Amino acid sequence: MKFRTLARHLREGCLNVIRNGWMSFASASAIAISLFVLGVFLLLVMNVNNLASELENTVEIRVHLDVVVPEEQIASIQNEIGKIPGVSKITFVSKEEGLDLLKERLGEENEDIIEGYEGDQNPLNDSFTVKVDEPRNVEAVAGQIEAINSGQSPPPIVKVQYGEGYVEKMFAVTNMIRYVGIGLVIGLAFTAMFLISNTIKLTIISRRREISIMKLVGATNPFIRWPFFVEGAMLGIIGAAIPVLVLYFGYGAIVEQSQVELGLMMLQLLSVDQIGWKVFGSLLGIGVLIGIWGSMISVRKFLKV
Amino acid sequence: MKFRTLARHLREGCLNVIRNGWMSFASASAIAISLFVLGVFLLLVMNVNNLASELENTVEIRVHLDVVVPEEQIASIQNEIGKIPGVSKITFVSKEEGLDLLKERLGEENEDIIEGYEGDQNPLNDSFTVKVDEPRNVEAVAGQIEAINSGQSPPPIVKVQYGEGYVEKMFAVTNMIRYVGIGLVIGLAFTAMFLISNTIKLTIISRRREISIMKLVGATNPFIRWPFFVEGAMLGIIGAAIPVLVLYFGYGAIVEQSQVELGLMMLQLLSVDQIGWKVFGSLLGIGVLIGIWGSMISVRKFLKV
Amino acid sequence: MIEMQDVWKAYPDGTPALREVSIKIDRNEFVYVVGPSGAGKSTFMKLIYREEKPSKGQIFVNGFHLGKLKQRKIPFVRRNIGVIFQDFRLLPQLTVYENVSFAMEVIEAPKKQIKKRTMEVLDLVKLKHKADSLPSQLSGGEQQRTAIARAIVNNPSVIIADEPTGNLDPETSAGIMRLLEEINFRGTTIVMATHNRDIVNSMRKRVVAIEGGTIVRDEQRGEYGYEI
Amino acid sequence: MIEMQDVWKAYPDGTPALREVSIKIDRNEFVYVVGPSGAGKSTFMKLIYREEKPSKGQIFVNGFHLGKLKQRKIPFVRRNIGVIFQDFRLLPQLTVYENVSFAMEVIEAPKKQIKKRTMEVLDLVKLKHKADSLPSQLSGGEQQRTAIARAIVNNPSVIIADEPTGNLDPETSAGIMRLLEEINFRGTTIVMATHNRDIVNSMRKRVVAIEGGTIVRDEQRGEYGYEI
Ligand SMILES: Nc1ncnc2c1ncn2[C@@H]1O[C@H](COP(=O)(O)OP(=O)(O)OP(=O)(O)O)[C@@H](O)[C@H]1O
Ligand SMILES: Nc1ncnc2c1ncn2[C@@H]1O[C@H](COP(=O)(O)OP(=O)(O)OP(=O)(O)O)[C@@H](O)[C@H]1O
Ligand SMILES: [Mg+2]
Ligand SMILES: [Mg+2]
Repeated sequence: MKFRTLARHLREGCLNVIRNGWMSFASASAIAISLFVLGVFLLLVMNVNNLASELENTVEIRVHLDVVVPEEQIASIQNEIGKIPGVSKITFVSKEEGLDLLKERLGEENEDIIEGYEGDQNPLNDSFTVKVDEPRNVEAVAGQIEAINSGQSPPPIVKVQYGEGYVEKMFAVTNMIRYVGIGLVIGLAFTAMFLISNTIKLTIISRRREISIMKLVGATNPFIRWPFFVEGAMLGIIGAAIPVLVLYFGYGAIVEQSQVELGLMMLQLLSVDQIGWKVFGSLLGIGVLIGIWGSMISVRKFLKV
Repeated sequence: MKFRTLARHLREGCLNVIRNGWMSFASASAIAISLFVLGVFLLLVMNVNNLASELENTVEIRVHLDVVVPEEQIASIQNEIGKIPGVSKITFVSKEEGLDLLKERLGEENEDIIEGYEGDQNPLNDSFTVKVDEPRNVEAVAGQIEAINSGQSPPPIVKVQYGEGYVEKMFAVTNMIRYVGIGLVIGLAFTAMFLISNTIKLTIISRRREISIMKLVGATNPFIRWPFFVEGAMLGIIGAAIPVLVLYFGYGAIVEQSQVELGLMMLQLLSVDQIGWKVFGSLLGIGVLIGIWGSMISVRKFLKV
Repeated sequence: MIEMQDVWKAYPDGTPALREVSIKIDRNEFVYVVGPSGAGKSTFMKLIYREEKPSKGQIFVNGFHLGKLKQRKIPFVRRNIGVIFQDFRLLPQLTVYENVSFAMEVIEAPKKQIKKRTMEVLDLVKLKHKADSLPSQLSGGEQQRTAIARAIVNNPSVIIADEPTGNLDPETSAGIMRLLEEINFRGTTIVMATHNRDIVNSMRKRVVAIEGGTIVRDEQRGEYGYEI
Repeated sequence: MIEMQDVWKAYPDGTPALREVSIKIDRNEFVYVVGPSGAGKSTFMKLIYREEKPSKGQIFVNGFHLGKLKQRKIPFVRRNIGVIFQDFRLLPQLTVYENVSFAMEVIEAPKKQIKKRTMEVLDLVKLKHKADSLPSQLSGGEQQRTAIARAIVNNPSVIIADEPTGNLDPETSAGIMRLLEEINFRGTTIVMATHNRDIVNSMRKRVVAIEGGTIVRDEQRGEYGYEI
């Protein structure tokens, strides 16, 4: 293709966007509104998934030591636990600290129950709080920690707890949230693609006659296709830029606005930086690709003249 | 309008659906897919709202009585609380039952702390657990319960607790869930309406010339409008029936399938009966109305010839 | 029957199409409108059935003052005017039969009568065998004859024919002209734009010549008049 | 140059349009195709530029065997054929200038040449002043002349003209005929369907008469031949 022909196609493609004013508007706004909805859900699902992950990260293993375990052994056990793959953090909780935590859990209302347990009267044992890299591995890690007991007598570790039952239930819920979220986004993406290409098809079907005239005048298929290609890309860019800008600034504003309110609930939205250009870039990309793809498949139908 | 003309319009409207084969398909499928997405979210949001309500219903007021309160007075206090408007259920929790509950809350791990508190050693007081009709009224009801003390000495009620702080936080979360849910559904409904009417407009704009020819042959506006009206309604019915059927049977299947799995998590989806024909009926209604409305506004544009 | 008083027409893009046109066409007249391409013949005729509005001046048709007519009343004026459009304007999704019967459905004629009259008219233009074809399946001349059939089916009091024989061979043209003459004879006013010298010169009628948007000649029993 | 060997054509709906057509048209010939409405003239011409495929038989154009031609090659055959369509087929969104220059852009002509040649051709059909109008803003005859301009702009080796003067007054028609004659004189083959007796009889050329889908007459320097 000669350069001047390419230039012509670019010019014609852009001109066609203007010439088909109403139709272009319909296509671009279908792209814009579909991608906007998709974007909103993408942000929503990402935030919900993030919350789910934060929830999962609260999972920890409590390792209760026997009262009789001497301090040196405590250090060696801590060392051994630290060597288990997947363990990310170990915190030693002395029995005094344990009592304080218990007090907190009981609340004002019942805290007089444990009155008089301070100092030597403390019935609790020392313990470790172990965090794992990957919450899903918590069971395996707990098993390995228990294995430290083997061959030692008396066994220094009295009990290894990680909220059995509760943890599985939580994972089931967070998994469900994730699957539903991903399912919704994928479903919406396909819906958006269908609706957009449907709209583009409709605008092009009304130009079927035009295409056949071009062919009868001696235009080759690529010659006819190129301006449609450019037109589709233009519509995609216009249609995708609007929701991307609205979401970028709108989401930024929401994050800022809700910081105080949500902060009270210990929640936090993902920042615009965390969402990053991945999301906005892919929306833009999807828009342009569907624009081009929609035009191309629709035009192809009418090229067989 | 003569009856035979009405019959003609009905026939023409239906025939037009067939005559415009491809265009009708595009419109009907835009309606179908938009309403399907809307329906999925409607069901999702209704279920989430239901969960939120169930969560709210866990809110209760604990009324701790002084140890010295005699049994007759306990009954009269219970009576008085029962008279407070908004109270739906009062349960008396004796100090023995209170101890059992506390044991449960502490868990195996720490339950030895309260060993030896059984019987006369029980440091807890008797209490009432009060449920309210409307969880949001919990603060007001709690206030009224406290007011029972006034004028009595010693005051028989030691403390009225309803999870201050926690309850407000929970309401903030459930409210947010509700608002986000309703916002999404309303937003989606508008999006669906826009996309559908956009598509219908496109199919009708390509018939602009036809409409102008009809006018030039002496057709009145109602004469032209009627078949479009019928056509729009037909497309709406076809387009809405599909997602309604899919959702009806699909959701029913999901409810059944997930009963066991979700039951383990103490969750439950709303049954098809609970969702009821409100949802499916309104989807069908929306479809038909948008079909008609989309046709009408698009046709009107071209009637000024 | 048809009267224009100092009518001017400029299209929205500024093109002047008609100027200072005043004419009176009586009931039952047969008028040829002739003139070079782009002279304003079609515009002149579009003003009569109100496809276009004049920029200035008054137009009366069948006693209606078009300028003062409510939008809602326009269809009823048009129902008394049968138009053969230069570009046919057939409804592309309807068959030949449906295109013609459509004009009768519009006036809510009884079904039986529609069927009878439509077939009758299709027979007149020799298109009975194409009744179930779509316009896209017709030859140029067949499309034109469908347009003619539609224009005459309701027995309108005025027929506006814009180049009704442009795509017809002389023999078929002669048949159509005989048909129009007969319709005229039975009381219908006919205004017909044409480039066909033979027709004008052999069937002498009133001739109105338009050039550059204005009437330059108006004679009874005139002839085509432009020599090559 | 153009050759048909026992060509038959039936449309998908079963309408028989051509049967047993065999003809040879040499380089630089000028052929009138005449016949009644619906005889098959347009179909005959559509076969040449391959808008329609024959149901049976061989067609050769400019040395290409159309039946054996790959889909991809068709545009290149069409580029040597200028077609004036009976229904004009102008691109509705392009101006008169753009409609004509489009045919040159298709063959990737240099920009400057496009501009020069397009204006030249618009001048030949007397439409320079309408260069920036859209087809919907033109009179019937102006649309037809735009179609003529587009057909000749690339100096094709064959011109297929389907009723090119149907919407033109005799004077403009004569101008167009002089133009076509000159183009023919410079070496272009012309195949023209027409109903215009005057033109055929005054500019004597080869006449092919089609009736009921078959060639019933083929004479050099013939005349229109149908008497009213
Ligand atoms: N819709 C329009 N917008 C702008 N200009 C127009 C429009 N329609 C017609 N014209 C212009 O008005 C003038 C008269 O057009 P009109 O169609 O009345 O001519 P005509 O006498 O019917 O010609 P023909 O014999 O070629 O059909 C022409 O110059 C034409 O270009
Ligand atoms: N696409 C089509 N589908 C079916 N039948 C068709 C189609 N096109 C044309 N015909 C039929 O084929 C026959 C020949 O048509 P054609 O257009 O070749 O006639 P023509 O000689 O050009 O007539 P005219 O002078 O009226 O233009 C006609 O009977 C017509 O109805
Ligand atoms: Mg005209
Ligand atoms: Mg033809």
